[in-house]
Amino acid sequence: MKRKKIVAMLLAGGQGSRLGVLTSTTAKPAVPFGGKYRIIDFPLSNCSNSEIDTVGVMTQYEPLALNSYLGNGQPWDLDRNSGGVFVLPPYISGDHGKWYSGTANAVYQNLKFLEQYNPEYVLILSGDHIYKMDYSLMLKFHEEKQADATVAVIRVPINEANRFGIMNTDDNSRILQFEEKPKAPKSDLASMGVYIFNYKKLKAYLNIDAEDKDSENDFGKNVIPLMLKNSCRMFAFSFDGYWKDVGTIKSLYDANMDLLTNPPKLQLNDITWRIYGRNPILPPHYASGDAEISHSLVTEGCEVYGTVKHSVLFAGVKVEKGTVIEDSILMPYSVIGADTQIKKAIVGENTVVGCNCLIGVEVSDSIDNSLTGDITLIANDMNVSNRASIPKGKVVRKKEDIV
Amino acid sequence: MKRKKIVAMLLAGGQGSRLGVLTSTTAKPAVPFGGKYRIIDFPLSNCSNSEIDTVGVMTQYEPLALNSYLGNGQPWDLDRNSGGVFVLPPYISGDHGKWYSGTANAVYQNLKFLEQYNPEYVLILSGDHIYKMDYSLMLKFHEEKQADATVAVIRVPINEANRFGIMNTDDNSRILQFEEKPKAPKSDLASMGVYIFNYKKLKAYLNIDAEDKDSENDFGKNVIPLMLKNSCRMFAFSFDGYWKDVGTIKSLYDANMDLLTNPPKLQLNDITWRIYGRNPILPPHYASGDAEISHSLVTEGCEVYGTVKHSVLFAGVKVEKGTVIEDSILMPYSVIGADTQIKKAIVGENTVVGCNCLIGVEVSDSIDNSLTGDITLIANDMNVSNRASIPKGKVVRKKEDIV
Amino acid sequence: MSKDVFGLIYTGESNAQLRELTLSRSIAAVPFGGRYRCIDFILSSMVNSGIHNVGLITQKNYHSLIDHLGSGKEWDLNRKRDGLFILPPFVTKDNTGIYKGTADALNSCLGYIRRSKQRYVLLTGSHTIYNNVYDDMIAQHRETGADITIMYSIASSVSDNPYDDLRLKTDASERIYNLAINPQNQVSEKRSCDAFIMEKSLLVDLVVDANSHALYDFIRDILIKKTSTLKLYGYRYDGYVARLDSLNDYFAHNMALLQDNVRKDLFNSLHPIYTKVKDEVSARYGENASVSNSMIADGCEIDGVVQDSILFRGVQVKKGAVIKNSIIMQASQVHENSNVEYAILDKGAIIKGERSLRGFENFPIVLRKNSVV
Amino acid sequence: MSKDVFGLIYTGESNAQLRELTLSRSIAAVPFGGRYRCIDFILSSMVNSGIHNVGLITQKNYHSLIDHLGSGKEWDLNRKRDGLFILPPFVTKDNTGIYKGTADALNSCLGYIRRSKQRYVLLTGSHTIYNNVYDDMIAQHRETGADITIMYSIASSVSDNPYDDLRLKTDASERIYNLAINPQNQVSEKRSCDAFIMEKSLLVDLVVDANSHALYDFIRDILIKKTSTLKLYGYRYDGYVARLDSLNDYFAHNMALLQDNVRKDLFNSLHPIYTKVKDEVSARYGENASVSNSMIADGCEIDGVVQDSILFRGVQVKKGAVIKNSIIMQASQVHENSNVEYAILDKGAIIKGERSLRGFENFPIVLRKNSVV
Repeated sequence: MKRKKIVAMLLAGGQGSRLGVLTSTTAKPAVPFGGKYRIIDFPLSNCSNSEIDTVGVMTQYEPLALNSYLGNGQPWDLDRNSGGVFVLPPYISGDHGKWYSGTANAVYQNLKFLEQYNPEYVLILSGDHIYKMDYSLMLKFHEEKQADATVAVIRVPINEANRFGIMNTDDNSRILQFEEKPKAPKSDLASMGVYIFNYKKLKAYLNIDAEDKDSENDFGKNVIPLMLKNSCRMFAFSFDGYWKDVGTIKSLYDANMDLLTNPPKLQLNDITWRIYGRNPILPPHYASGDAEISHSLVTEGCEVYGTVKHSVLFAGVKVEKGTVIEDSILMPYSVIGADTQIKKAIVGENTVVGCNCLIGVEVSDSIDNSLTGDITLIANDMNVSNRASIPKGKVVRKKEDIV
Repeated sequence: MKRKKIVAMLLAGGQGSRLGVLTSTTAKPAVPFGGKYRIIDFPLSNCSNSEIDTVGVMTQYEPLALNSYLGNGQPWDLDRNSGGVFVLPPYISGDHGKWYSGTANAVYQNLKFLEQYNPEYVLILSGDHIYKMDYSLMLKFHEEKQADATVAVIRVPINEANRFGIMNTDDNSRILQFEEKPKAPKSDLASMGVYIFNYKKLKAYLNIDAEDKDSENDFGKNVIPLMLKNSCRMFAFSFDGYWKDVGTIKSLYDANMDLLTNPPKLQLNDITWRIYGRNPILPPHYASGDAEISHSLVTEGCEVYGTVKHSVLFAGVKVEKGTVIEDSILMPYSVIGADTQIKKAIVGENTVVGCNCLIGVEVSDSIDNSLTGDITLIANDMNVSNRASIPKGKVVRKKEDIV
Repeated sequence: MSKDVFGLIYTGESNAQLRELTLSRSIAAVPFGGRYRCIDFILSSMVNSGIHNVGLITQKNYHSLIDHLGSGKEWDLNRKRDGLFILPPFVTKDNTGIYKGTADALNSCLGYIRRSKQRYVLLTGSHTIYNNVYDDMIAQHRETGADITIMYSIASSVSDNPYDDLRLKTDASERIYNLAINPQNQVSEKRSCDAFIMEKSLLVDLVVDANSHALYDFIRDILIKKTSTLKLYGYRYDGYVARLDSLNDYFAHNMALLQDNVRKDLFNSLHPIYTKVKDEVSARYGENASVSNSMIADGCEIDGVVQDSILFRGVQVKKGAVIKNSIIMQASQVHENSNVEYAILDKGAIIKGERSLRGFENFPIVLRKNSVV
Repeated sequence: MSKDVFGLIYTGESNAQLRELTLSRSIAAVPFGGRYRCIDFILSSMVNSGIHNVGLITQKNYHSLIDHLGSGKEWDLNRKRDGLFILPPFVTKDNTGIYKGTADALNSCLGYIRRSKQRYVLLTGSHTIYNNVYDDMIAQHRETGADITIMYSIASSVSDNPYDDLRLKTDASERIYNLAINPQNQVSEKRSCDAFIMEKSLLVDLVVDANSHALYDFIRDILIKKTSTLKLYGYRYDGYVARLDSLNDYFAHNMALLQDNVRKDLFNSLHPIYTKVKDEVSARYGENASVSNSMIADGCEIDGVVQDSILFRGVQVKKGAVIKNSIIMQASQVHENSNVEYAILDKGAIIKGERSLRGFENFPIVLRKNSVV
């Protein structure tokens, strides 16, 4: 096998429980985002645009959907003769096998995969962030600093810093200290969960970590602190673009809405940094004589006969006459009947909403909206009957939830 | 997802323990065969040539090598927009996951994969047989018989029938009885381990089988007998070409030698039924002025300065001057030093044999040759020093085995 | 599945009738329907019928066609066995590379035709657009024992300037007893859709025979002359058929896509139309956007008014701009407060701010590629 | 990795010197070395240097070249961004499609050149074969600050009938102070390998300027005329270089592959030569086979005698047949008891039984494609 300079390992294992009903049959990275994409399209497109052509996607939860979504990697230009994109579930080695016990363990279990390419560097990514980043610049920084490991960091508001892994660095960007969710943060530089390691160093530390019975086998909690303790050369690479963790319903909603500002907080229409994805085979969308659409994203296969304001419509969505969609996200192939109102809601894939419904319009005190705030959420593959009313903040995940 | 008429599910899970040292780091289906191929190339090429474009490869043992060998499926023309070839290890569904407990369980655990394509028929294959078979003829037979299941059968010598699963059929090829390794076989029709099921029927019976705590979850032992018991319409499809189980060292050796008969028992140079594989990037082979080659298969990247008789040389093999190779199989990239004699041996991948060695020439009484008969076997990645002698029938799997 | 059929598409049609749109491209490569090229419809119809060996006979100006088709992967035709074969004219010292007619072109592709393993050939042109699955036609061809089956549709009107308008008269069994090309008066409502199925061996015989008699046109010199000696059958197709006889027809057939029934017929989700993927983002509507009865492709950015129009990928409509009854091709721009009506803007055309451009229903203005007004 | 370079290969070279071998193909598509076409070496050299945007300028007879290259997937050039671009002549009413020279050809590709995002361009022909990684040459080009760096090798002998034999005189720093094309007497041992690296912007300027002065040849009209005004440097390449100046050279360079050192240089396993995959089986030696000092490709079936020869894929040598000092191309057959010596059999040639065919070392017989003797 030809030696690779750098191989990316993408942690896509998460069951995404905080995304709740949207991930009941889909791994989190396969959740739709931004009208045409899935979350995983962002790190994969970043790899492709950064000239990284070998990506291992580590997953143990529902790999089938991911497997068939990624296919041969062609949409991301990752169908290379040597390299490409590989879904890596845990496997039996020798006589035994075990599930991934943590982020570091996932990579540890796939050292044989890495060994095939014998790379100089390994890039570790997570599958639930939305951002456009040129990893080749980070690699250049890593090489210039002659680092053992480089952690990408982004400035966060200091009052929110306690939610992140925070780096304390010297003037030369060398990391002095790493604190996971510190109570009194000493800096506003938060880890993005994007690491570059020298492969040999990584291998050595993963082996040490695997021996340690007390370790949670996590990069942030175990491997990076241990490397710091052992005085490895570790540097922080500052990123100042748009970056959003979309691990919660609220952040997923917000990140979609960020595309609608003028100019958008994240510019997707960027010929120098295309976001690739698997395109559905559908005609251009159609807006009827009665349609009113403004301040929205609409894509192929949509048919709009009603009103759409400040919303994101995914592929194949149908909005019937007399219906008003506002501040909402309609996932792929959802169908909204006539004379319905939907406000600040997320409607799941393939869900059918009947006529004369009120979604997210009425207010009810009995709603547990701890998961969603005031966002109303209807799961995938639901059927909402005519004249149903689903109050603001409600989560509809099964038939009985519809009143 | 577009509906498929037929999807193939290939059982490649075997650790291949009977193939011993050849599978220490390779799944059995990835063992080299026939000068240019791997065992799995045969069922995959059969699928491709039979116009079956969707193949699930079920494995739980060392999937990485298989994963990178199969890659995007392009060498087998299986890099289709819808469908293609997928490596399917066991995965966590909901809250739990478990390894494949048997052939039927492997398919049961991948019903979701099948459901994506919602096929009419499912073809079950094993990954350790060498044969060229047009599955579309079997499918046509299956449709004509309006069968629930069809089992491909081949005539075996009646005195060997007790080693196989034997079908007793009526004049109309309908299966009356299935006996696994019967002591007194009533017929010479042996199951090839190739089945076509109606998908709905298969789903129903896999669900029943999964509920049965006493089942070993095996097609031959459980599912097919149960279907027969319930009077399903099951037919035997006769195949009369070359077919060989290569699950043992001896049968693997014999199958390779079958290619050297005149005419070969299995014709690989068949433009209507190409066997596809991943080709190494190597120049044509070179035979020097001193070379003597006869009655052999030699392929790209080989360099022959010595004598090669009645042998199969895989890609990148080097045979130095003065050396005589007879009745042997030299696996990819093995290198044989000068003035060495090798007789009736299998030399593993990347193994280097020194000069003036005697391999499989001398006879020793202390050899345990239960695994190999009189075939001498040297594992992959070994280094045999100059002037070593490895007696007939010996298995060299670690350094200490070389005297 | 029609495994025993291969497709052969002739794209060398005379293309003067589409005026500026075919200056640097063949009809097959002319943009249609917001994100397609004409060829996509025939090619997808073949692929959706299970045909996966397709030869594409090109003449000149096939560069943009090759660009569009690439390795054929969007049509799943990038195969080791069979797949998509571009058959360009073979230019040597003795051969100018310009065909004298369809039969002459077929003659130069006999090598490909003979190598194809399928028994039947489906021969089509590229200037007729529909979304058909040929299974029924192939079944009928086998059942009737026809030598050649010609797909036709009911076309009551006669185009002003028809291109190869082949009219069929058939008896109750659909056997053809009369064929006429470009007749002065309408001899029949049954008009050929330029799709012919026959055994490959018959095609080879007919082409070789024609060539040896210095006859070069498949319709005029073979079909019409042999109407009585060959067993010709018609196959009636009732779906929507768009024939690009003239620029007005091109305009009208694009506009027809704004009707629900035409759109649903041509973009039937059971057998989709494939085209080159461009990874555009979603179309973006601004706060001032007002769009009605229009088809909008991805990558558009609209902050103006669009009515009764087709916008291809990546079109920009700035604030205050008004587009009516127009076809705006890929990456064109209409700037602030400009008006465009009854116009066809070819790729990359730019209408600067405060300008007005107005054609007429039966005389749409055409702006050439990359023009700036 | 040389990410900031794109490749541009001119394959329109006059090809009369290879006689029958180039009757229906360009030099780039001529078979070489048992399983390759000439183009494979330059293309693989580029790919192995990390170049993944390559334009291939074709003139006529490029059909077999397109067949061979396909979508470029064997070279890993089937990409969404960049990849392999076939640049055929653009035939319109005003343009015959025949280039007047290399600079004229480059002029017609300015669109592609301008669109390419890389800063440097590596311009090559297709009749010079080597297996180089251009990294050093690119590094030298950057270090010297040259306008154009020309790759050269030491070629002490002069070919009888040299094709574009460009000789360099360089000073100690490798700066070129004299250039001569096809000189009568050998002016220098340093002969150009037909590979030039420069900034893309310079190439564009030179080509536009040449064209506006009705000058059409890159070497004669640009390089030689501007030897003193441009900063030209030579880059010395010490690997094996096979220039296909004549049929004798073609024959000799194939035969040179039977030397271990030449073979190891041209097929260096650290940077392999890619070519079209054909899924042939292993070569099969029969009981009567006797092969010495020969290169044998897969798919061959040998039951006769082969000495000092190159056999391409799928060649059959029947019992009693004797082949010496010959090049036998794909799928050719030599039947029982026939003799072939000093011959080049093009693809699919058949020597029937009991025949004899003998050329001479400096006059190898050439059998055209599919000839039967």
